Amino acid sequence: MKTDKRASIAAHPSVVIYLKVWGALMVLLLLTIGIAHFDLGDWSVAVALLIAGVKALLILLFFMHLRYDRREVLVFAGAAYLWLMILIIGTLHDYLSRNWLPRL
Amino acid sequence: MNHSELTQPVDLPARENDSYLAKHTVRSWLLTTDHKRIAILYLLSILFFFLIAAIAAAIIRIELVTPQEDLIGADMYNRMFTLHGVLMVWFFLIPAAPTVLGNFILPLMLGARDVAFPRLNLLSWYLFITGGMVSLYAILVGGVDTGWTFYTPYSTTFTNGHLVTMVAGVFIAGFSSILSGLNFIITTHKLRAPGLTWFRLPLFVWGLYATSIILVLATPVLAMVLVLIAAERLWGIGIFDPAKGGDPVLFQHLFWFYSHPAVYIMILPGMGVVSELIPCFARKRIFGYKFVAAASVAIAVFSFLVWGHHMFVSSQSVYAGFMFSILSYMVAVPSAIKVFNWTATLYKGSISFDTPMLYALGFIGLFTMGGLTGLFVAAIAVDVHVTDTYFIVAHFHYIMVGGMVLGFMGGLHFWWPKITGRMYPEAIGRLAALVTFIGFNLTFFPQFVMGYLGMPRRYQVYPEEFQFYHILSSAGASILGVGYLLPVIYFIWSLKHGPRAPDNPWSATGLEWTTASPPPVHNFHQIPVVVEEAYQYPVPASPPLEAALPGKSQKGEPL
Amino acid sequence: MKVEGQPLHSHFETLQQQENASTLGMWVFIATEVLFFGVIFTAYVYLRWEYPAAVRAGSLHLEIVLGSINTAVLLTSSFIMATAVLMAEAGRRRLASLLAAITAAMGVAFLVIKGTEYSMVIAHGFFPGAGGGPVPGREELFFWLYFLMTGLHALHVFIGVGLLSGVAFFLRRPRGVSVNAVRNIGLYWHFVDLVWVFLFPLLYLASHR
Amino acid sequence: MTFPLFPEQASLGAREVDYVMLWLIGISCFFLLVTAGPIAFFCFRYRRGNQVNRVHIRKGALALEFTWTIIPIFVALGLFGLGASAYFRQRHPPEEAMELHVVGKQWMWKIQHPEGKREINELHLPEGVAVKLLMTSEDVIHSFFVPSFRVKQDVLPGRYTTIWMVPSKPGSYHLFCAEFCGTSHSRMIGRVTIMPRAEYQAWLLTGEQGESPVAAGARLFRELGCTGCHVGSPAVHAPNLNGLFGSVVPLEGGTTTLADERYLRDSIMLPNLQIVHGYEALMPSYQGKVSEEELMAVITYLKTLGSGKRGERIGGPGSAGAVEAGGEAARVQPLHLDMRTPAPAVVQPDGAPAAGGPAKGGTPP
Repeated sequence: MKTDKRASIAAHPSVVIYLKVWGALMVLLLLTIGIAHFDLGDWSVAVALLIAGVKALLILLFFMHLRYDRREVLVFAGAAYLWLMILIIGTLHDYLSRNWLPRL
Repeated sequence: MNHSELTQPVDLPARENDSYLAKHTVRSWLLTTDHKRIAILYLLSILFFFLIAAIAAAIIRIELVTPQEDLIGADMYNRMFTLHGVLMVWFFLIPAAPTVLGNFILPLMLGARDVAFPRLNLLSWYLFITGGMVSLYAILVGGVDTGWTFYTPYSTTFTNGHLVTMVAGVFIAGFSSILSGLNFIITTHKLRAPGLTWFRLPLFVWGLYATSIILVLATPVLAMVLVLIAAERLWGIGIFDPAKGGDPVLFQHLFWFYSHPAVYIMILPGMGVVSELIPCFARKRIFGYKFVAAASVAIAVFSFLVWGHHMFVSSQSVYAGFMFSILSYMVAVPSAIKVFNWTATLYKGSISFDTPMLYALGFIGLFTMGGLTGLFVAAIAVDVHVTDTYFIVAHFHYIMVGGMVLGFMGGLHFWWPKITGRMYPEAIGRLAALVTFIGFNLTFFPQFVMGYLGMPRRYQVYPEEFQFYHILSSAGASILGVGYLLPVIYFIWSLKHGPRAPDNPWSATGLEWTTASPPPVHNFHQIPVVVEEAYQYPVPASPPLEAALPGKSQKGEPL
Repeated sequence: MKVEGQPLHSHFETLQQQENASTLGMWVFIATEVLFFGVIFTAYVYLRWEYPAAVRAGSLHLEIVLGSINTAVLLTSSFIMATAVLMAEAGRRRLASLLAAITAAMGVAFLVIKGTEYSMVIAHGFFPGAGGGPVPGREELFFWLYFLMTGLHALHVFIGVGLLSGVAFFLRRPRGVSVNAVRNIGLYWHFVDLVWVFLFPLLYLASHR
Repeated sequence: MTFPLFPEQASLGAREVDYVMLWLIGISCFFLLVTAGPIAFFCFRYRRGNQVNRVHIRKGALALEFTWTIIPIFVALGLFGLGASAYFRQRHPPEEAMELHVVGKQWMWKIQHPEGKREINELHLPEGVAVKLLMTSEDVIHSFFVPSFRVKQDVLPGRYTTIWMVPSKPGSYHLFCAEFCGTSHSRMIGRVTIMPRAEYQAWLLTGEQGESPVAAGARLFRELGCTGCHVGSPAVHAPNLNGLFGSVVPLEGGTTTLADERYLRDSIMLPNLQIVHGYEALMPSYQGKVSEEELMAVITYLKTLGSGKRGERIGGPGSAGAVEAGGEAARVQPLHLDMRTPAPAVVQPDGAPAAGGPAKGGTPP
């Protein structure tokens, strides 16, 4: 049978780490709501998604054990979001470039 | 079966009652978690759907013999080609190779006792059958007349067919694909025999692994798009309705994001089978193993970037057209690499033309034709002229029938002794292969010519000048029909009267040939240990030794 | 070879191999869920690109306060679930069962808040089919997307609550549910929370207040 | 009974597509030769039982693998270049092409000439004159396909798509609908007849004379009450429409958009969608009061408004003077025949729009 070299039990999270992560998430939540009160024009979307991305990374790495699991799990998780980007960018780049044609 | 019976090794391999086919109670079939029985359940169900879709194809071909409408009405014609499309794509082409050959052979090739999640495997079959029955119900109560692509706004607001029921059927069957894909990925990662590293895996396993990546990552998008169509048709949400701010092209983007990778789901297992057959019947190690394996995965990944080439004329922007055209050309390169490597494998081999080898050679010929016409339709200027014409119909039939069906038939013949423990009749097998090859070419080559002349797709009434090509095509279709029927007949015949198959009738390499045929319920009495590369066909030393080989291929003893 | 609370299926050689397989399988399932939600996010990106005004106008009508509370509830429930998985792995099944029950309760709280939010939005007359907003269709399309996205998410929360209450119940019985299953349901719950982390800013905070 | 391999080349563009097609056929035959040839030879020579030297020392084949990866990549890029350049020329109609209006409706094509003549499922074109078709659909997606012109373009509801061609060979050719559009999809066909120019002028005069789109547009402009606000009345504060088409319009909220057919259509049907900077949302919507043909007629009339200089807006308070469009559309001589060199009217793509913020709307390709 295939031996699993890096047993995932060794580096194991503790409740304290989880508490810190939870605190960070709460702070980021307040930040998201706070930022929404300023009109950053087009940048408001980018900032909101950036903060959401940071929150997502925190959840993925700590709560979902990605930081302690074997590398292949990391690849599987990463692949999902990469394919989501392919779908969104592939569709959006068509709508983006529709106006680049010179006027008829 | 409880655990105690499994753990201590079974000492004497009693041949008869040990085979997985021994028990024949209904419960043992319908509640089985044995990957081999589930493969057979899938084989029977996809043949059922293939039969219905083939009848629809026959009706279409008969109707098209005459330029005017005589056999069936316009609406019935539209429902016929929709039925042919939906059933063939979702209930034969996509499930066939992974769930029948994949389910049966993958655990055997990996040296595992079963797939990673056996109960999930059975659930996958039940989802497939439920989805099939719902779609069949939709067809019986009136069917759908939108084509298998369900383009909006026709499918959401103008059609009067039973779209929502059909969409529900395909939605359920989609989850069957997801579960199979998930099962195969985890099995390949976790259940390999000791010593079986990634680069010692047979290429069929690589093909299945690449297919599973697409199955798992593309099918959810289809599921959600179908939900959106049903929602738009039932509640008029307007995401695809231009009057309410939606965009029909958005539907085409989301639909083709799934449907182009889906055509690679159909072809990759076929390529895997051919990568098994060529070395076995040429008695020679595969040429460029790493390149062929990497090409499979490269195709799987690249296939997600090219969907826009289905939409060159759908008011997609010019620059998006350029982007998708370049990427479509790049996705053709790995397929070319595979074909070159198969060709190089034949060099200095000792080739015997058994039925599986005929299907493999037919696959290479017809798949190359299909792939090359893919280059035609990736050039935007030519695609603008030929899209939605019979050129496209011929292109994708060359890939689907010429590629996938020939690959599937080759695999079925190659592993039939392992699946049933019986040999199929060799002579009539070769005849069927030739009949299929001839019938196929006569059916679909005229459609290339007719397509470039401008014969549009999905036309029941057409101008007279195309009638000659349609008659050729319909004649070819009848020959192709015979080519399909022959194997069904002699496979059933071989179940009773076929000679008993030895463990390794083709003296092929691969773990599946090291166990009995038909294999015992738990595949291996002891899990085999792999020590060498795949395809260890001995290098023929010198001509005199060749003379010792009996001419015919029916060798009993391993080489 | 049965480990306490962890039956070894016939075809796996070691327990470790079986656990890794099920974790990997769960991650593949999560990948399919990401793409399943991805389609609706693509539709949202399309609408935001084509008609930003309609999205901004629509977003103003949503209850930002309730949305924020819901986000906090889900994030906290995610933290508690992570701790529950930790306790189950450490063998303290009763504590894990309690924490799982709390997580399920917070899931129910989320659904209740979501229900009140739906009723308030509908009371203001901004539900699909009402044809509200200056431009017929565009803003209504935003509300369709809002209801589809949050509805699909609520369905997943509802399934999560069912699973969690099952886990809480069976953790009490000695061989009820394997640690592996608890870990997988934990992964599922974190994923559901992850989707909401993206949903909240895109829908509720689309325009500055 | 002749068996043509290619349909007739009835337009200048057809020759280019056939040129690309011949290249593709050539390269495909080469690749077929390179694979099927060796396979047939190996199968014959190395068939089992044939006494032949099979000693084969397995040496590294990296060089071979490398060659048959790089060569297909370069061939592919070459083919892409061929196809894309012909396509790019196909999507750039000259400025002064004769504009016809095509409306696809479930199972018929309604075509209107600039001189006003209307046809159903029939299209008469003068030989040698660049023709641009402005197309929209009333219900589902259709696709305007003329095999002899090698031209096809989906026709979408709620949007304008265009194709252009230079008919070169008099005769009668097929017109098909190529996108499945319902029960009688296969009956939505027609004839394209190309006539020498003199004969075309004579044909225009026969039969009932329809009202030309520009005249019909002017009439509707008055009847629908547009003149009430837009023709300089002090009472109502409405944007001036002279020279609007082709200019860049500043919108509420700082973004700008290109005033093309889609913008004009959206402004008439959904006025509150994009409010011009400095104006209130007073305009009533004409959704359902105007048919597709009438809408096209009004838009054609609006295009003729203005002092004939493109890209320059006169008047209109608060528009801070004319916002210079991306590139001045140079004048072009009227009847441009040679497809090889695209009409100088081809303007570099606007790239980033004049002012900040995403330019939306804009002309479909």
